[in-house]
Amino acid sequence: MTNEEIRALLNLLQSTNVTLFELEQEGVRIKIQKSPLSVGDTLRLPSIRSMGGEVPDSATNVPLQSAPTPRANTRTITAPIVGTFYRSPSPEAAAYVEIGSVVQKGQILCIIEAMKLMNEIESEFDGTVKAIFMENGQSVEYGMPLIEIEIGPEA
Amino acid sequence: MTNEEIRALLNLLQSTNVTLFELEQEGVRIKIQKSPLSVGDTLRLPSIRSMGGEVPDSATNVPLQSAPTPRANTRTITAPIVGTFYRSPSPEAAAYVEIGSVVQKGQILCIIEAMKLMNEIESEFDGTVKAIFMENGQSVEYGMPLIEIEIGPEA
Amino acid sequence: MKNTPPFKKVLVANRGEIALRIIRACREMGVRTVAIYSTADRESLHVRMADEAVCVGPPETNLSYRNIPNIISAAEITQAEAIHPGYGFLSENAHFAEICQSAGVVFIGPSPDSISLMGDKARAKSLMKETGVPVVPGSEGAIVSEEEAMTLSREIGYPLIIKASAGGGGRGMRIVHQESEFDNALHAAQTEAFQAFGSKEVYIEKYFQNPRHVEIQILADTEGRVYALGERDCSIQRRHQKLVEESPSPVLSSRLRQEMSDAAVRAARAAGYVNAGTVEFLVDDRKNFFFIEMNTRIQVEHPVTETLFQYDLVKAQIRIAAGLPVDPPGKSAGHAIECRINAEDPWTFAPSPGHLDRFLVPGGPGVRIDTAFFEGATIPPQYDSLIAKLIVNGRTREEALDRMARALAEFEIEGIRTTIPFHIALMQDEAFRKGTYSTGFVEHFLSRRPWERPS
Amino acid sequence: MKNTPPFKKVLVANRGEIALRIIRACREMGVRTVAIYSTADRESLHVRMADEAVCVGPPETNLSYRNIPNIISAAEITQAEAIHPGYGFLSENAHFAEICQSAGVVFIGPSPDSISLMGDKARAKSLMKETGVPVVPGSEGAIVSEEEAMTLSREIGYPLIIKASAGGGGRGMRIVHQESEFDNALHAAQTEAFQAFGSKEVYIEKYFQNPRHVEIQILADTEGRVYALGERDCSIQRRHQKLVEESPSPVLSSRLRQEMSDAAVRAARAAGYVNAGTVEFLVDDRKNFFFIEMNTRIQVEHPVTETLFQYDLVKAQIRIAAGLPVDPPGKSAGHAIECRINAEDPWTFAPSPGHLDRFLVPGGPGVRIDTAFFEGATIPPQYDSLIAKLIVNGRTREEALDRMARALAEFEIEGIRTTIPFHIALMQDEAFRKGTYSTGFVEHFLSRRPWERPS
Repeated sequence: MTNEEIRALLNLLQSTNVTLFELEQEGVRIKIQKSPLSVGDTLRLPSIRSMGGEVPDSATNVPLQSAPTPRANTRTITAPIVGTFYRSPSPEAAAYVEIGSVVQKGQILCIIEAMKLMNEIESEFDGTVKAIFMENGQSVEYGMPLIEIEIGPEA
Repeated sequence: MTNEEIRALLNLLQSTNVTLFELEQEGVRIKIQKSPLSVGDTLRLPSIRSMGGEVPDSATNVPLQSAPTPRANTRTITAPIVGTFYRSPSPEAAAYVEIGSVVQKGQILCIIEAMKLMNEIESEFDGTVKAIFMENGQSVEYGMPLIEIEIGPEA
Repeated sequence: MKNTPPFKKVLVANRGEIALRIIRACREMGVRTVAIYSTADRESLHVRMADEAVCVGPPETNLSYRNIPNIISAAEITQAEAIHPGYGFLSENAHFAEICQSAGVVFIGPSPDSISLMGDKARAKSLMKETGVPVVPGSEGAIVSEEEAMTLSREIGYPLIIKASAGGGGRGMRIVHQESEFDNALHAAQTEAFQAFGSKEVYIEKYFQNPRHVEIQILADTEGRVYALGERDCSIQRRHQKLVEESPSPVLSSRLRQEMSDAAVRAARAAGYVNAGTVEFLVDDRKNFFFIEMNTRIQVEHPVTETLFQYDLVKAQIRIAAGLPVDPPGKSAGHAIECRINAEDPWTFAPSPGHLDRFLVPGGPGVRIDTAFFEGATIPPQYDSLIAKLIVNGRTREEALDRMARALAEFEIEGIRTTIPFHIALMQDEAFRKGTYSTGFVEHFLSRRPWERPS
Repeated sequence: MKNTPPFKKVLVANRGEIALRIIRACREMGVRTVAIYSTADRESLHVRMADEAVCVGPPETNLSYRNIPNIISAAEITQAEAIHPGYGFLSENAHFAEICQSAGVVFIGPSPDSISLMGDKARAKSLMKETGVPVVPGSEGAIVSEEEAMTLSREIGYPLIIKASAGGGGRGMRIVHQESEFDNALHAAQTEAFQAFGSKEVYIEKYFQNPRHVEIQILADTEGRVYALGERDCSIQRRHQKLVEESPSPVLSSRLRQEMSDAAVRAARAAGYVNAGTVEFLVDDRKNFFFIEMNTRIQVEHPVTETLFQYDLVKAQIRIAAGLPVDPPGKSAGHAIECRINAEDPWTFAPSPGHLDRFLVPGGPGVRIDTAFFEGATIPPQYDSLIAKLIVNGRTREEALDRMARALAEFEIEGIRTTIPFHIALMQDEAFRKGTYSTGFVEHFLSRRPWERPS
């Protein structure tokens, strides 16, 4: 079964009230279970008091996690704690890493500030920085992807 | 099984009250479960006060409609009103029809008593009585199948 | 230790949320229930919740929910001792109440005579006058002569309204603001009435600029006890369809409440009324009140009163019908409000039946929901568009409005359009929150294009 | 016209129905909310309902819902001014309350000192004694000598219980019915205690045969107002897990209620207590009451009190934490009862997590539901089994029980086992309906094999 066929099947099921679908043929077995609830994106109910004018919008927008597609030879470093993401130890200092930087296991990649403490986030792999998902000063929640590392061939 | 076939199957199920469908044939196995309400049969919640001993069970059990499978050359006479079904004009009299009786359009098939009135139910077709779905004295609700008529070839 | 149920079995001659409401009352009293249903409602919750169910006809209401012979037969074959008609359908049909009587089935409601009396507006109005209950001032029947009309118009005072006796829909209708306009308006109305209805008969009545629609809930038992259970303010309506009801009314002083309650009790006593009923009044901007009519059934908005008084009105109806006395209601506390959630476009009010892909009801403190729908159900196009009643209470009006706004925002319905956005906008509206609205409010509110406001 | 919200934004450091409960209170007050969640709760209703949500860790509660640094950071990055801990998790953690303080975030609850004091049973007990609140008679700390023990046992009177100081789970525990048994029992308990815990220290306490567990709800603001909002009878428990709570308690006279309320207020004042709290008492069969402990948080069963008093306790908590005064509660009316619907086998109480194929909640008059679940949701196995609280009220206890039975029968849950059948059987049980139960009731009730009764 190709991804195309699966996609077509999913589209088909999307518009129905089917909650469980199982098909087995020619050595292929597929099982699809659907939640009646649309899932994934977090609903943001409108503030029912916005008329009152007393409640300003949140200064900090916690962005939703948009998980990058994992590739076989890449690893994603995710936030182990909640806090504020920084690319450098101080505003004046240079960033720990840039895209293309070659890093070693244990090397500091970035900082997450939490409860006034600067927590250094180390690379768990040898490799090359392929992507940085966060802006300097951005809030991060647990599990958010921070930095993508392409693992060296001998890693 | 192609997506086209699956689509046709889903459409078929969509309009029914089926909640679970499983098929296995020629090496293909498919299982489809549908959300959410099971439909068709009427739930009978237990009386939450039956402990009190004050409430006897209903003397009259209104049976659920078990619709007969329609065939091309048969027609079902259903109850046009709510009441009590009788096969004869009086307890002593013979039944209006029996299985095998040949009937003509307009001929009386049975009686439904409602509000002390005897309502004669006439055949809408010429043909032969193939089935009588009700017992004498049974309560009937609107739309319940009463008698099945096989239509004569020239009808 | 347990009370004997007032009846062994009751047939519920209705559908939707009110059928469920009655079934709930019966269950709590140990009374078995029989639901009736049309072929369109085979999968409805009222059918599932009842102990028994009888199909009484096809979807058309005159062949099913208004089909008197089939409903009486259904009671007979299931040996139901009484029939609760709910609201709408046969609930104010004196003929049906009579047939129940002659078939030996108790009709849970007032006597056929009371229904007839209150169904005849002219008779009801003149009874009220005799009883000393204020009625809307106007001519008794049609205008006979121009002179008589002029004299009467001075008595009533301006503004007044001229209406075609045979009329409706605004034709043959004229609002007159001063005497100098009266002659012309009368002739114009008569001409229009004749063109529209073939009769130039018209009558005149006092016209109210900004009236409030306030009704008093009554309970009367067979032993002569008559209680008033406060008021419901139903001024939030669109084309005479109530959308929101609340109690206490933001404009009633406790003295006015007492006067109106006394008038309603007097009205019920004069009519020899038994069972639950509602006396509807207009309240003008100078806090005068006038009898409009009496509804001889349970109302859609009865939960507002139930919540405030912690009093089950439907149980009381059933007890009264069984000849049992009712408890005094005691004191009410706090503030209650009901929003009618309709399957309608929130701004045009165009019907929007369909499949409920999602139906997540609000919960938590002070929230009551009366609905016969659920996720996966389909709203049939044949019946009325009310899909849920959302009732909240709070210690104050402000808390109740804030709670309603919260509950409305929680209520998730997908697959159809509903009036929830209308209600959310209303709960945030400064003018509504002030409580100074009248029956013209919704029109003004909609003209302010609330859908353009960011919410 | 609208009150200023007590806070601009509150972080809710909990999950499930209590998180939703707090979000509801905030919304009604115009306070924005931040939910926290573990990766197992991404699709939970509390996440959907909050204005913002922050993932604080993996499913394990010590890494997420009890993860103090991540929760404080979540408050910081969202600029939340206050944290509501709900119940369980960090709600009675004095250390957490202290960290909130030092991080400049308001902890919605009592002071760290109050939490510490009441968390230390010995200190709490001796404070109560000083304040003249009756405590369970017994030794102060461990028994020193056999002679002392014998003297004390005469003072306390029989039956009494000997418990291992380090103990738990029944080991090192002996119930003594008369003096002649005392010596042997003491030695046996000491030996068992030593074998089980490595310490032969034991203490003795009065033993109650058929106690009732009755608690008083307290509200205290920063301006020194302390109110008691009646009691909740929580005697229907199984292995110290409450299953049903009701108010008023069927066994409290109004005089006893007043005495217990006064004692609870005195206890709160002596402890310098601020915010909502609950003082738990044992009531013996001669209607003597004894302080057990004080819970320094909102309780699971708070809706019972909210319903009776029409009083929002969670809003009151938030107002108190903002330094605002609370309204006097006024009078309660009627009878309220709560059933905890757990995802458990109704008779063995074995957990039953899983997918909710169907979840149709009851409605209508006098019914309140607090749940964070819905049709299609999955109950994760990691967290507690409470899936819904069903609270009803009625004018009388009988009406409340009948209404509860009705609502339970309406509640349709498929895909998992729940405690609904247990509650239905309980509501029909003659002994329960009499109201003369004690904390041993459930064991007896289950021994009567209620599952074999046709319902």
